[in-house]
Amino acid sequence: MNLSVNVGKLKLGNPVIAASGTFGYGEEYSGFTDIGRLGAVTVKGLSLSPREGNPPPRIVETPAGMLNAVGLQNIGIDSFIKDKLPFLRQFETRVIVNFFGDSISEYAEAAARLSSAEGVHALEMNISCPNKQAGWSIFGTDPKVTFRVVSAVRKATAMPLIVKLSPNVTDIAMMAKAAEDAGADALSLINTLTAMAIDINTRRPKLANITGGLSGPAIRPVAVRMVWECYRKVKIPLIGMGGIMSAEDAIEFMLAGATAVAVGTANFVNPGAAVDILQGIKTFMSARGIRSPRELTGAVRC
Amino acid sequence: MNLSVNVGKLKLGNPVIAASGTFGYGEEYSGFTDIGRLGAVTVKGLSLSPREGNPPPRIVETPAGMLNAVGLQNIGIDSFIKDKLPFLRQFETRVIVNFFGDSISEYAEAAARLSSAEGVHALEMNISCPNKQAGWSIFGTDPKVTFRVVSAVRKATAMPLIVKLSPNVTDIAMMAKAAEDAGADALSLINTLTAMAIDINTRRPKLANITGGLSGPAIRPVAVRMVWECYRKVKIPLIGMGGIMSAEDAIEFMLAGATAVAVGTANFVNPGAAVDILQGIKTFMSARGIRSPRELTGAVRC
Amino acid sequence: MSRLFEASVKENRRLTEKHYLLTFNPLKKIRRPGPGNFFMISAGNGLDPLLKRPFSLHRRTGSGIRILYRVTGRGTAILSRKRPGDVLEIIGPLGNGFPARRAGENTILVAGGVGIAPVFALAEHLAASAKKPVLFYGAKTGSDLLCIDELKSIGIEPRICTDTGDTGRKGPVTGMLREFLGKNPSFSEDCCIYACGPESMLRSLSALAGEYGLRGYAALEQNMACGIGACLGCIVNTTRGYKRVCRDGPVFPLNEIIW
Amino acid sequence: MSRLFEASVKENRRLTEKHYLLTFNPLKKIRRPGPGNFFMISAGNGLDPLLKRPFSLHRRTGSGIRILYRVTGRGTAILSRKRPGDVLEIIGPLGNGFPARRAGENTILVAGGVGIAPVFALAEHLAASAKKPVLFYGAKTGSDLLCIDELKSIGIEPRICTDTGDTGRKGPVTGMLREFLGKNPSFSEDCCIYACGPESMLRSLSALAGEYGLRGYAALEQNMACGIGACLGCIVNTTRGYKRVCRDGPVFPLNEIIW
Ligand SMILES: Cc1cc2nc3c(=O)[nH]c(=O)nc-3n(C[C@H](O)[C@H](O)[C@H](O)COP(=O)(O)OP(=O)(O)OC[C@H]3O[C@@H](n4cnc5c(N)ncnc54)[C@H](O)[C@@H]3O)c2cc1C
Ligand SMILES: Cc1cc2nc3c(=O)[nH]c(=O)nc-3n(C[C@H](O)[C@H](O)[C@H](O)COP(=O)(O)OP(=O)(O)OC[C@H]3O[C@@H](n4cnc5c(N)ncnc54)[C@H](O)[C@@H]3O)c2cc1C
Ligand SMILES: Cc1cc2nc3c(=O)[nH]c(=O)nc-3n(C[C@H](O)[C@H](O)[C@H](O)COP(=O)(O)O)c2cc1C
Ligand SMILES: Cc1cc2nc3c(=O)[nH]c(=O)nc-3n(C[C@H](O)[C@H](O)[C@H](O)COP(=O)(O)O)c2cc1C
Ligand code: FES
Ligand code: FES
Repeated sequence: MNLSVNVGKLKLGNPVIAASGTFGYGEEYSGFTDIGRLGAVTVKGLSLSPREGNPPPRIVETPAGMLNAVGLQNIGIDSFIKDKLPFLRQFETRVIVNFFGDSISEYAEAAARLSSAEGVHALEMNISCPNKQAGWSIFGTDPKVTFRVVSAVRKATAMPLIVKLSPNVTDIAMMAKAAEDAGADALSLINTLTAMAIDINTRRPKLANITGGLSGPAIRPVAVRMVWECYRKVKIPLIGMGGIMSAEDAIEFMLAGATAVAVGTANFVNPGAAVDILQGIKTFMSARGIRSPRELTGAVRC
Repeated sequence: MNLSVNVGKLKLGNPVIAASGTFGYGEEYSGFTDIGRLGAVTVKGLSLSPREGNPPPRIVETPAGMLNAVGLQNIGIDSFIKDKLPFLRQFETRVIVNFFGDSISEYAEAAARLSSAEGVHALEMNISCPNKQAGWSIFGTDPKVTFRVVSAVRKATAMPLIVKLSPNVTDIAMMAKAAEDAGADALSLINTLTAMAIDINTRRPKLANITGGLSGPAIRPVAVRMVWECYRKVKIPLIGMGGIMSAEDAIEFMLAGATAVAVGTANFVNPGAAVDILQGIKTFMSARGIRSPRELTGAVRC
Repeated sequence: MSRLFEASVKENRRLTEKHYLLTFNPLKKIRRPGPGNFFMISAGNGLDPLLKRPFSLHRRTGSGIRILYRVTGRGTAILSRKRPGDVLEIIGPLGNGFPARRAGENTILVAGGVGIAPVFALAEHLAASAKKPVLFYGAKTGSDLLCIDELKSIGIEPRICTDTGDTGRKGPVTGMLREFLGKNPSFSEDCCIYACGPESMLRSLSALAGEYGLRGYAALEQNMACGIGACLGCIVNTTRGYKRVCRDGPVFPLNEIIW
Repeated sequence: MSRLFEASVKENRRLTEKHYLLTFNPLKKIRRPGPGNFFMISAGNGLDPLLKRPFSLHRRTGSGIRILYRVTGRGTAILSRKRPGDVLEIIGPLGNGFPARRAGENTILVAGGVGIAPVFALAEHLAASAKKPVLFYGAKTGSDLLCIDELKSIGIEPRICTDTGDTGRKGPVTGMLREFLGKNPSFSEDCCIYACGPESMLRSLSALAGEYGLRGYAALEQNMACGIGACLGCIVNTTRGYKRVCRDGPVFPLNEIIW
């Protein structure tokens, strides 16, 4: 059985990735799971300069899910390269760097800066974070703007470029097409759904930021649908995510059209979740004589 | 304590409504709960002629939610008026008729036909059902088309007109505004999120229709956010729904901006859910000296 | 008025690797369930699983109401972990149930797999009568056969077949029934079939009944949300159009079902 | 390597209307937890609740590891229904724990409400030493006071106050501490405070410590998802910027916390 998959130009030893923002900079999990076994680790979204993020409370549980409004807190690209990347270089695991900017030029500059760092294997552009500040959430909701920002980043880097889409749109496939047309090598979907919870006793939003992003199993059926819609619209490979808790869930995404899958919220419930899921995929494949994950991609029979 | 609320021109004895498609034509529940205690019953979506709906399987459970692809099966407006309405007329409960059409003229004709029926107190236009056939899902996702279809129905009826919005859009508040501008008296939100589930053993979609609508507690945080966004954008009253399982959930929607709430999927879990929720709201209000549900509407402190 | 009630688990006995027999006692007075009726039972006590699951009446005994179930997924797995004293939330009894047979008519009962659950209820109901039913019972292997002793204790000697042939005849239950009908032409002259089992079995049973011109009924299954006819989720296609398994059924005339 | 383990519930004893004492035995060898460490414990065994909940080490005894918890919501309500033999999924021990005190230093312990859970662990740890800690313990009413006998059995006589005054002094625990500091200037000269309790208590304790120039530490709480420093969900604002309660804490120097 050969587990390797190609996410565009990015070659992975296996299709299981840790999702951005749920796996820290990788080192946080090193005492808890075998990072080296994962196909890739996607680090917490980075920006040119460090960000403080939102005040607490930043997270709250909801039915079969959670809201987060971390607000893109990060240590900045330079510290990441200096302090965090060396740790990640010791593993076979590929390193995908999730990043964002406040303007098109910031996006391009961030991509350029990351491209020269040793040990970064792919870039994942977050144009979809719902914790909007500076009104930039438009990057992920208007296909014309998406095309422009992705084109600019494409010019700034020769690295495998993954564009991470927002699910908070009317037509996800149209957004996918815009990113593909602008030169993306692959797409990640989905990011979180914008959501809100209110404490009825205090009458205050449960998150200091008022709204946050919904992740976890609650959103899985929406995510699977979006992967399926995009698979039929674009040719570039898809990384599926949204509520994957088990190997079965991961396989569901592959059948819908995902070449690889990312595990997010499940890491919080079980720091070994991603490795367990990989193991479960292997078991599933060998029980059925499936020789490559590629046989599963898009294999849903409609 | 006075529980009555005004949803535009529609006066309700209390703010708890049974959601369309989850309460049949009312009579299905008559052996299970006291329909007469509800503020209103919204009946299953009707069209000019009867519809067969989608083949089975039509429903499947997902984490804290369910998908349905009933496909708007209904007995048609004429049978409804003849066979179902007389039963509903015996209660104090207001009757809201959910309806849809395949074209603007069908919408208008359906509204006109229903307006003359004795015992119908309000119309709820479904422009948002994701089980799209005949490509008409556009009615609920393009604000210009929404404006046109709502305007046409507005001209066809003098009844309280509620427009039920789809959550599968980039900007729900813009859709709300379009419906308000076209003359809607109130808005219902949200309908189900388009979603999909795949059986990994058969590799087939779990629903015959491939995709379906996600309802239940899983979607509540998205629904609350949308009610809150619309409340800040439009002046007409909102009926909040999406995953309400308890009085606490209902109050959360009211704090976000809902004048009344509708109970959907919860009815399946407990046929007495809507009445229990009404009772819980009363208990909550009296414990805190709240004299009218209106004190709760939009009272979230951001 | 409501048919929603709580019940306390009396016993939850494992019968085979996958099958359990659960006895519950309603904590309030409920309507009397009959053969072919079912209950919507909550396996969890929170949001996971969210919806109740349908289970047929298997037996009414002095110690409570019994269901017989097979663990197939999440809900039944959680149900299998219930212990005596645990409380279940239940809606029921629901559904039309098996119709009464005509006076003097012979009865053939056909059960496939866990379909024995409601068929047993009917067998017990009919066992006391003058014309004892003949029961055909098919399963995957001998170890999947359930309630054989109970059937005997109510005076019914099941005619058994299995896919593997390790117990009883090898082959489908309809094959055995076809042979029986061939050998007993007088029995089949005035005779009605009642069946429950997997779709493939019911489908060939329909064909067989058609061939021999026999009346018959099958208890069907379909994913359900409400169980009371409101959601339109549990549709089956019939000669009279789409019907709701939960409210118009679960028992339908064999010749009306469109497979 | 993983600090994820299963544990079997040994006892889950109700202490008051809202408080429970749960003893568990890890099913594999785990790291030794110390005072101020915590565990992320799954209350359900499915998706409801989804995330684990943090609970401090309360006591290590021969019969297992103990947590002392208050039922505040869904997760703790489900936890309170666990019975002996039930299996919990747990991550831990986690967090920095209370720092060791300096040689010869006096110790003041301050607990508010269920904050006694980790404070007791520290008290037990320090009780054997030459310089016994002085423990101030505030609660809403007398019936909310926990482990008074256990405290006495380790040789610690708690100084108690309640909001209602029905047991001990009436008023906030910081009031009692202020009086003590005033009366015992020599004690407070070389002294360190360790505290856990509601934010309002810790806030005034910070102010008091500042006033008297005392060093001190507080174990903080914040909603958590991962418990291991990855999600950045459990932030507290400090003089050194935002810090993660789960990984950089939960114990922070009082003078660094920005309230
Ligand atoms: C009227 C009726 C009577 C039944 N009586 C019995 C009985 O006596 N004994 C018995 O073992 N089984 C019976 N069943 C089947 C039983 O309801 C399903 O096996 C059970 O719902 C599976 O639940 P799960 O959570 O374990 O499975 P899931 O993990 O949800 O899914 C496993 C399979 O069960 C089916 N399923 C899921 N949800 C439902 C649902 N709400 N209703 C029906 N099927 C569903 C799915 O199609 C799927 O293939 C009956 C079904 C019906 C409709
Ligand atoms: C390091 C640490 C140690 C703790 N030690 C103890 C202890 O020893 N004994 C004790 O009784 N309590 C302790 N707590 C608090 C305990 O974790 C919460 O009371 C518990 O999570 C509430 O869960 P719930 O599901 O019952 O409540 P919910 O219904 O989820 O909510 C009730 C309240 O609990 C808070 N809460 C919800 N989820 C979390 C979460 N994941 N983490 C923290 N708070 C949350 C919410 O803000 C809410 O106000 C500790 C908290 C932390 C951070
Ligand atoms: C706490 C948290 C932080 C996240 N931070 C980021 C981020 O920085 N960049 C990003 O692109 N996605 C971020 N995400 C989104 C996840 O990568 C993932 O797309 C989403 O959570 C859905 O997957 P899941 O349901 O498996 O968690 C974050 C999610 C969570 C829960
Ligand atoms: C089985 C089912 C059928 C539905 N049918 C309709 C319908 O005919 N018309 C409509 O406007 N909404 C329909 N809905 C949507 C509900 O009215 C409601 O908006 C949605 O389910 C969210 O609420 P809930 O989470 O409380 O169920 C249906 C929902 C379900 C689950
Ligand atoms: S299960 Fe709802 S109509 Fe049958
Ligand atoms: S709980 Fe995730 S960083 Fe602290």
